[in-house]
Parts: sequence; C-alpha cells; structure tokens
Amino acid sequence: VKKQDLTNTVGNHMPILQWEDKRGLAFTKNNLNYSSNSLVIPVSGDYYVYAQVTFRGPIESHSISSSVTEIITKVTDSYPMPTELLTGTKTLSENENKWCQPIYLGAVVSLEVGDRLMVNVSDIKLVDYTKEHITFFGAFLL
Amino acid sequence: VKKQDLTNTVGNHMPILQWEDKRGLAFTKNNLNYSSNSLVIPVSGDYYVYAQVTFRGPIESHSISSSVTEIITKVTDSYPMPTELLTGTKTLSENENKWCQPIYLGAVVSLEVGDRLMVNVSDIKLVDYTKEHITFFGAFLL
Amino acid sequence: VKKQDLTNTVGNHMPILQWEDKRGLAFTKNNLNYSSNSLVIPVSGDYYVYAQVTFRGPIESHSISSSVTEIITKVTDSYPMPTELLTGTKTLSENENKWCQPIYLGAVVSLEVGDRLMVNVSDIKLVDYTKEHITFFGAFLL
Amino acid sequence: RRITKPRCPLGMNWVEAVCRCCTQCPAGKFLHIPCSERGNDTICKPCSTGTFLTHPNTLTKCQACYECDHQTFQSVLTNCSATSNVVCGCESGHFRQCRDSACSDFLCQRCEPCTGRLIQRPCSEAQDTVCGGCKPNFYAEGRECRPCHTSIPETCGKECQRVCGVSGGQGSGLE
Repeated sequence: VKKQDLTNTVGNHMPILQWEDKRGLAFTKNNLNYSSNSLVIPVSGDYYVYAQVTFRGPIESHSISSSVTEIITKVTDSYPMPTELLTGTKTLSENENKWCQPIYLGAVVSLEVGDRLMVNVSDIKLVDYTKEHITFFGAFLL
Repeated sequence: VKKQDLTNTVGNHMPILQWEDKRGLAFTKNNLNYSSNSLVIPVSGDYYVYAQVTFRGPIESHSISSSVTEIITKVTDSYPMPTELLTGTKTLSENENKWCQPIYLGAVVSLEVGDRLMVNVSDIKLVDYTKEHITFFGAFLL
Repeated sequence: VKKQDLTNTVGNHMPILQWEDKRGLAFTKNNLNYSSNSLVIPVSGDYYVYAQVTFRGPIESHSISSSVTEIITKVTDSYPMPTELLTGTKTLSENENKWCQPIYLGAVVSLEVGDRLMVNVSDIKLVDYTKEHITFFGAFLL
Repeated sequence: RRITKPRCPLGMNWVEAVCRCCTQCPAGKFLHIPCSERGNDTICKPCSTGTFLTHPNTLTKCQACYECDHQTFQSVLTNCSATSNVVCGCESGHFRQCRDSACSDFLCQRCEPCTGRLIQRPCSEAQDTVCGGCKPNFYAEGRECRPCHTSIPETCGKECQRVCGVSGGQGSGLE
C-alpha cells in the first residue's frame, strides 16, 4: 500500500485505495498489471483474489467510527455498476483508546479479461499505510 | 451463503451452514460439486480450503453470546468421526451494542476422493446470510 | 502448531513459533521442508504463504497485553536482516475477561531457493498451541 | 502486446469471447449466446428467480439478490425482481441507523417509547421518536416522567396538584 492521496476521496461513497506495485515486496507479472488503482485482468479465468487492510484509530479531529469495512470490488466493461466480490465489516468497541484492526479477505472468483479489481474502504483516513506488510492486495490465476 | 433453514439446527452441537452454489458469484466446476451442505472432493490431492463467516448480533430474545466459532470440517468414509480442519474462535466484547465480526480461515489440506467439506458454526442465528460477499466458502486443487 | 519450548524466548524481541510438520494434519512435500522452526524454500518462485495464530488470555501472573501481533518473516542468505513479509496486529479491549483472538495472514511473495520462512509473535505465552486446527502455517508454489 | 479494445457503438459492448461488439441485453436479462460474425445477434435469457441485473449488459450471469435481515428487524420494502435487488427497511417500531454515508448499510434500532411523555415527532423509517415534556398527570423526576398517583404529598409538584389535591383532601376527611 502507499501513502493515500486524500484529495479525491471527500464525499466519495467508498473511497478506493491506491497501491504501490513495484517497490519493496510489491510486484506484478504475467500481464496482471496495475493501473488507476486497479489490478487489470489479462486473461479470463478463475483467480484467487485477496487483500488485507489494517485500520487504526482514533484520528485527531475525526468522528469516532463505530465500524470499519473493506470491500474487494470488480468493475467490468460488460456492466455499468461495480460488483462487490468480498466484504469484511468489523464493529469497533474500543472508541477512545488507540485501536488497531486488520481485515483479511480472500476467495476464488471468475473474472473476464479486462475486468478491474480494486479495494474500497469505509474511511481512508483510518487505513494504516505506513508499512507494506500490514496492508496488501493481490491475485493469482488458478 | 443462502438464507438458513433453521429447522434441523435446534440442539445440534455445531450446526452446518447451507450454501448457494449456482446463483450470483457462486459456482462449482471440475467436478468439485456441492451436495447436502458439503463440497465433495472429486480427486485426491492437496487443496487450499477457505471460508469466511460474518457473524452479527445481538439477536432479539436470544442469549447474549460471549464468543463465535467457525469450523471447516471434513467427513470421510474412512473414519466415522468428522475431523476439524480449520477453526476460528473470537470472543465478543460488545454485548448489548450491535456488533459485527467476520472470521476468515484458509489453509492447504490433503484430501481423498469422496471426502466432504462443510462449515460448522457455533450459532447459526448469528450468521449474516443477507449478502453473498460477506459469508462465503470454497476450495481449489493445487 | 506444537507445544512451545519457552526456554529460548525470554527477552527475545519477537519469539519464533515452533511447528509440528508430520503428525495429524501437518505435512511437507515437494522438498518444501521444515527445519529449525522454518519452512525452507526448495526452488525460487512465487509462493502463497499463510499462517493463522490464535491468541488467548489472560494468563496467570502475566501482564495484561494491550495488543497481539503475528508476523511472517523471511530470512535469506543474501541479506543479514530478517524481512517482515506479512503482519497482523490487533488491539485487545477485553482486558480482564477471558479473550480469544485469531489472526489470519496470507499473500503471494517472491522467494529464492534457500530462503527460510518463520512466524514471529508478540508474546509466545498468549499463543493457543493446544489444537492443530486453530494455529497453523503453510505455503505453496504458484 | 497491449490489447486495446475498439470503442463499441452506443448500446453495444465488446465481447472478448467473439472479439466483436455485440448488442447489450436489457436489464433483467443476461448474455446467453453472444452475436456472431454470421450476423446472428446476441441471444439473451431472463434472470432466474433470486437473481437480477439493473442495467443493460453483456454479463454471462445475473447477480444474486440480497436478503433482508429479519433477525435484526429488517423488513422487505420491495421484493427482488429481475431488474432490481431487494430493498430492505425496518419493521414498525424501529428506525434506520445508517452505517455509511449512503445508508446502504444500516441497523434497525428500536424506537424511543417516550414513556409518560408527549411525542414531539413520531418515529419514522429514517429517524427516532422525539419526545416532548411529561404528559398530563405525570411529573418529571430526573430524566423520567412518573404518573402522579405514585407521587407522595410532600413531593407533589405543581404538575400533579390536580391529582394530589383531590386524593389528599378526601383521605383526611374520612379519618
């Protein structure tokens, strides 16, 4: 994960996370490329898609959240609406104290060439983007 | 996941979840079929087996649960007792307030042709069955 | 997972978990062997690496922990320092009451022949090692 | 070699399986057989029960309908149809507490009963009851409104004068 550019997230229903795809542990290969915050599917087939987002709070001058949500979403040329593929929602009971909550998601989904995968979150300011090994996203063809 | 038929779950130690295997994102292929609430293994080998169950509560007129458990179980002709393959247990601290807790499990297990995989839960009424992308179950041959 | 030998963990920054690699559900194959608490990579390539650790507490005469952490680490001959591949940290809000918290991690990483994978935890005494299906570790070549 | 798909005319989508632009299926239907170079147009089939598609498409499967969470007092406002997902609301006596800005994810909370109070604004699907002051023959004690007959003469505030006054006099007369 990389430092999030917060400019285009205000008001956005479920903001999309931005990712690092070359540096450190990150890599792409076999034409499974990353562009515009999405993994672009190079060949139709069944893929194991996964992502972990570590949320943490509370954040200064930020309303206390009662829950955090991570969604892996698919956008396709065949349909004008995004499709939610995998969703993890966790309520928070810690409120004022410092809290930290990872959500891992992973499953097999059938995808078409050209489909785009992205990760949406309930609140981008609560995402811990400081280390690549605590918030990550990937997929592989079966 | 589909809407659960609660009739045969009263008293059952760990009720078995019922799944949708055709509609929406759900699918089966390569003879890895779904029948009687189980995935049936078509060929012996090592499989990556996974499941996520989203629990939520509290439920009206329902004792407050102190924890929730998800178990991926194997039933085989070669042994009369089910085998617990993967288990996730989480204690709940939210009690009266509305709470939501996903549990994801996934690992490689060696399976024989004819083995059956199922998902048991501590309390079927606490399972959120309302959307296919929050409670799901699958496996693939390595 | 196996019963942990606690002798060499006092003071160790992030103690390394010890695993069972033959009995019960555990197995190794295709030269992906286990030695000195690590999985040893037999051939360079991309691997899906995963682990779940179930933490539980509180433990008698043991300071109350505010969080638990699980890290999948890589050690390689080509670099003297371990590399953190995947990390899950969860704050604990239950304090005095009995609590139980599984952390699952999984992702694709590029590894070289001879690299060693291990699982570190924030506090080895809080790891539930009593059953093989609640704390587990593995990897497979894509 | 980066595959750049041609732009299809309005009402058509690029279908990779046949490498051509095909007519979209209408909402409520999915792509059964794509168009072909021999001029056969797209063949669509209706979404089966329990599935839907809200827009024109070239998907090979419809989406699964959600369910309303009856265990937590959700109710069906509109059933799932071939062209629209189920719409859930809250059972009577409950209101929606949104969990996201679009309120697509919400909880059904029990309406405030306003025991002993006047109702300023009744509970609705979107918001809880707003309670007013104490009802006639009720008196305020802390945040509660209590029926006057339970009040003891010494604490008989002005709200309960009428009730306390009547019972107080009669009792002493019959001594």
